[in-house]
Amino acid sequence: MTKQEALFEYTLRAGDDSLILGQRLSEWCGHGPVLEEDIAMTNIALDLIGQATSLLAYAAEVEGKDRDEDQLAFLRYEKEYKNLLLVEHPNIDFGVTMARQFLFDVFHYHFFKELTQSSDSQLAAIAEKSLKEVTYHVKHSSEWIIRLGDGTEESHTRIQQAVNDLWEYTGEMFVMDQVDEIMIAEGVGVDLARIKTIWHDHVQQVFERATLTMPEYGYMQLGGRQGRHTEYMGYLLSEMQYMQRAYPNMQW
Amino acid sequence: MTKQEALFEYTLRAGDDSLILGQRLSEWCGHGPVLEEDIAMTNIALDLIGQATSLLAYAAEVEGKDRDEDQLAFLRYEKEYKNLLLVEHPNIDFGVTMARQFLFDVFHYHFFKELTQSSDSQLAAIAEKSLKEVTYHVKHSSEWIIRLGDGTEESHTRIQQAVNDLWEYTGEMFVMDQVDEIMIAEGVGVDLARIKTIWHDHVQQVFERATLTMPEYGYMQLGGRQGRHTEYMGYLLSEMQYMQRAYPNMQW
Amino acid sequence: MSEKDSIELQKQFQAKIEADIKIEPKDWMPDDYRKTLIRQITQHAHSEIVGMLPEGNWITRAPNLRRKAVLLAKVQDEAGHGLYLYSAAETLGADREESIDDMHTGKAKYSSIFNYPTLSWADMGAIGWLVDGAAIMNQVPLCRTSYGPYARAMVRVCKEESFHQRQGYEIMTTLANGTPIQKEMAQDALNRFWWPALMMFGPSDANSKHTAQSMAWKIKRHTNDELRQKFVDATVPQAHLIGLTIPDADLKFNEETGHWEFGEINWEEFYNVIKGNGPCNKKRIDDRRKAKENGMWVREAARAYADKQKERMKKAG
Amino acid sequence: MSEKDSIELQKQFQAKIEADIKIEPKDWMPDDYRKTLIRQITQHAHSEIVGMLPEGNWITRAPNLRRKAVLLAKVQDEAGHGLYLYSAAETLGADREESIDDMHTGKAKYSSIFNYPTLSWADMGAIGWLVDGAAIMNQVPLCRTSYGPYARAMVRVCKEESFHQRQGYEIMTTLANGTPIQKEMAQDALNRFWWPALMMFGPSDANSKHTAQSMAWKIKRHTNDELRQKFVDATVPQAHLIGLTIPDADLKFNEETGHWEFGEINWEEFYNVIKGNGPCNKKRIDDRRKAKENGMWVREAARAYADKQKERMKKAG
Repeated sequence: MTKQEALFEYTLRAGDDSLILGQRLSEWCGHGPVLEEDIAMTNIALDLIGQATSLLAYAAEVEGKDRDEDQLAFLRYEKEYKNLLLVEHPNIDFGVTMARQFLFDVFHYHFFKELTQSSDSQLAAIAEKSLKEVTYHVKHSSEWIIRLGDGTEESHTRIQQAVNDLWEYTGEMFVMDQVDEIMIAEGVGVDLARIKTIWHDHVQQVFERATLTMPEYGYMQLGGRQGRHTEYMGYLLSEMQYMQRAYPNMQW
Repeated sequence: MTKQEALFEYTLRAGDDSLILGQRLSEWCGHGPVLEEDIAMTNIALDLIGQATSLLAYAAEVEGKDRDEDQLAFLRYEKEYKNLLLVEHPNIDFGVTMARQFLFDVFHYHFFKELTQSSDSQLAAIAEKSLKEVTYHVKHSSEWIIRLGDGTEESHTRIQQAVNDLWEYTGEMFVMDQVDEIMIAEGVGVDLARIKTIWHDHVQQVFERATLTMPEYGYMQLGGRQGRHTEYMGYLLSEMQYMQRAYPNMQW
Repeated sequence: MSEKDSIELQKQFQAKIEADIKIEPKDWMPDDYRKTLIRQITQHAHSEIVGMLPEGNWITRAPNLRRKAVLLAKVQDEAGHGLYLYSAAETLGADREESIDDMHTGKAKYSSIFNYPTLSWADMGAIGWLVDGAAIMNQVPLCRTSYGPYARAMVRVCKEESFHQRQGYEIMTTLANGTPIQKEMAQDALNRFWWPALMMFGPSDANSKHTAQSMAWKIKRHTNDELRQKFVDATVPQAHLIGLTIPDADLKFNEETGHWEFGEINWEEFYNVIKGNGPCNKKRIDDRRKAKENGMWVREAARAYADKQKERMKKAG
Repeated sequence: MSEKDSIELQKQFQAKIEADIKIEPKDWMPDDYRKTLIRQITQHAHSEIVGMLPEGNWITRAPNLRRKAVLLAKVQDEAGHGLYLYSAAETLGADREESIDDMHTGKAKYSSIFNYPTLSWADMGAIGWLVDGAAIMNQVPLCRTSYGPYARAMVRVCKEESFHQRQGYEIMTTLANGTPIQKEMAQDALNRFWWPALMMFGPSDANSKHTAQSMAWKIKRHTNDELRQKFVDATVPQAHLIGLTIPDADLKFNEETGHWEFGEINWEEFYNVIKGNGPCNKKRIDDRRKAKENGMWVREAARAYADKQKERMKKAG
């Protein structure tokens, strides 16, 4: 694998995380539990779609095959999407949505924080801009984890269950392969092993304030980074890609 | 409008009713309230997809534009589908599904019964075959309407509500336009005005046994026959068409 | 309060109105003025909130990343408008949750335009161009409405709406200049939204029961028919510019008056949709009600947590 | 019953088994035989029911009308198999709803293969070809199993399964002969389902705790490893025939034995999926449990109606 190939893949993965989570969040639009949350979730979705746009545009540039960010976002087959399984998980309810968001936001925050130090100036610049956004995302989802965890008995039970159910998808955030190794060696990428510890402590701190129990580290589901997704992904894509698939080669 | 155009449109409408209702029913697969119902609903879906196949194949033949039944089923734009709004209504729960099924089945039964007399031998043959299937469909859904209506207090409330909610979509079954007029004049089509009375009496009889109240005839939603659908239709199509859209011009 | 005092207050109030001095929350105001304002402002707020749904319907299917982002931003703005407007209504003593419940039970209205479905991507263009366009015609005069908080909210709302209107027109322009299938999509959206947009200005003046009093109070500053004409005059040339046809066989330009004369509005449809028979009335209210019900446990948790925190603060001294 | 009688019955029972005379529901049978059968038959029934989900996942997205119909028919058959099998288990005194609850709580198992996701249309081919293929290898001998109702149910099941297997292989053949992207889709499905299909035969004989007793009772008639080898020998040439590659670097044909030798199975994965850690364990059980919960009011209504009808009959008398 060349450096260029690794950089393409690396950027794609980050872009797909933002894209797919942004897509999921935007399903909430107009259905939030309170108007302020409709605004907040839409805002976060907007940030994520913005990040996806920058990252996929850069990935397309690195690839050099004359594709653009929209072709990457809308015209790949399922196997070619490289996002974490966590972010494609369906919304289910506000508790699951916030648990998914929080577990990912903490990762996203520390990932981008490290990435601002990247030797790749484009990635560093995208990370710099994204970090500001993600700082707000973590704050927002942490507050909800605390509110729901330390709220009513019902909300405590529901958010604890949501965290337990999603836990098996968190391990994938820290798995490194050849792509990561090349990127780290080049000073471009982030050492996920280091982030794992930081993530753990950060999550634990919030859980403590939320009176939530940290689940045990059991078997972890993998596959997203290799394009092996959950059964939810196909439905998400058929909806997201519909216009580009049904009306090919048009400007919008 | 030529006779051929009217016949195409007429056959398409009937084909789309079966196709879209078959698609909706098949979403239940593996999620029914009891195993016997999983079998029954899958069976009915299968009948409907079979009818759609015959009708769309015939429509394609009448059209003479070198399209086949699969192209008609999977590669039209939303505006070009001519099914009743009723059949695209989402499943919601078993009550809504059975209410939708029953209201349509009674129509379908009397429609095909009349259509067996069509001067168009192909339509008459399809109607003959379909009538046998639809006879079972009406029996099945009528029994459920009665069971749910005359079952528990909860089931009575739920099925009555489902009927009330869907009622505004029943008027469309009996609206006739130029297509119907040409087809009736040619001895091909069915006089929907006559079916309307028969439908009403049939539905009322079952509702009486089910201890359900016949809703009042108020404002009726129209549009399906002109290709103006509900907001549910786009999602149904993006899922149903996905393979044909994402992998164009392939054999499966 | 004596009758004399009341007459005096009434006089002072009307004098302020005449002098274009804004009425503020703490000022005395006639009960009917307050009620009329609460009705109008919450109705407007409900419209913003319900209005998120038809557009929200296309966010997950937006055809490219830029359009997806712009649509998200637009819907977010609408939620924001809902917030300012509920806040403005609260300065008059209205309760947000009660007002929302009134909408869910059908006691309070929202703009009927949102009871039409969004059936294609072009509808995102048509809504921005026509619906926001019509809304601006209605709302720009409200920036000078007599009640201060409402007028100030409207300044912000109008600024954003006119941005949305331009974005909508730009979507339509792109489609109209696109492939034949895209142009047809745009025309179809215009066909479906044109008449409902004209209906947004409300019944014709002859049948408008609130207009006279609202104009005397300077809550309203133009009649429905005046605004409707203004909208038609502004919009018809925009359609022509991008090669779309207004779906009105009677439409013609009157050289003398300088106005576009248009055909008869189908008022039966208008009243039908208001009465609840539009294609999406039930769906819209169901969706909003379900959002409220599904969010109940979340709001309860937030309240319980806030109470606990207050208690802890108190204990901590 | 005296100890002597019991020994006598036991002897008669074993004699029937030896003579290949079927055991019928009213015959005496050892408790452990009954329990083993109930466990095995309900597990098989659960597998049919859970097995509807991964395939049901592609019905709404089947690429053409014929494939949609065939897939619907297949899933309907599976529900039917579930029904016969629960009925066979009921002849042994098992309760269908209790058995189902046992599966929902994890007390009873179903075939682990269904804990893998179906990620592309080709998976409908792979499941038919490999999963039904492996199932047939397991099940054909069960048509001669010692318990009558089970053996008879299996005759019908096997006939339909072998039809499904051919349909699955035909899907794979079509894809393998299709465009490069279709061939890749087929290969990817084979890659994902090959090893899980081999695991369907259960642990290797050395580690199989039930095999010896089940074989003595003629419930089971071949060991896991025998059946697995038979499956590999049958399937490898089928893959080669359509130009697909078995994802096993160690695979090679042994000219002497006439068997295809294959690589080491990842038993860690096998036990992990059984323990509940497969990609879809949670989803499958959640889906089934939700179906049961959401159907509660329907089943209650059906029961209430049936009771009323009985009452009415009695009165009419």
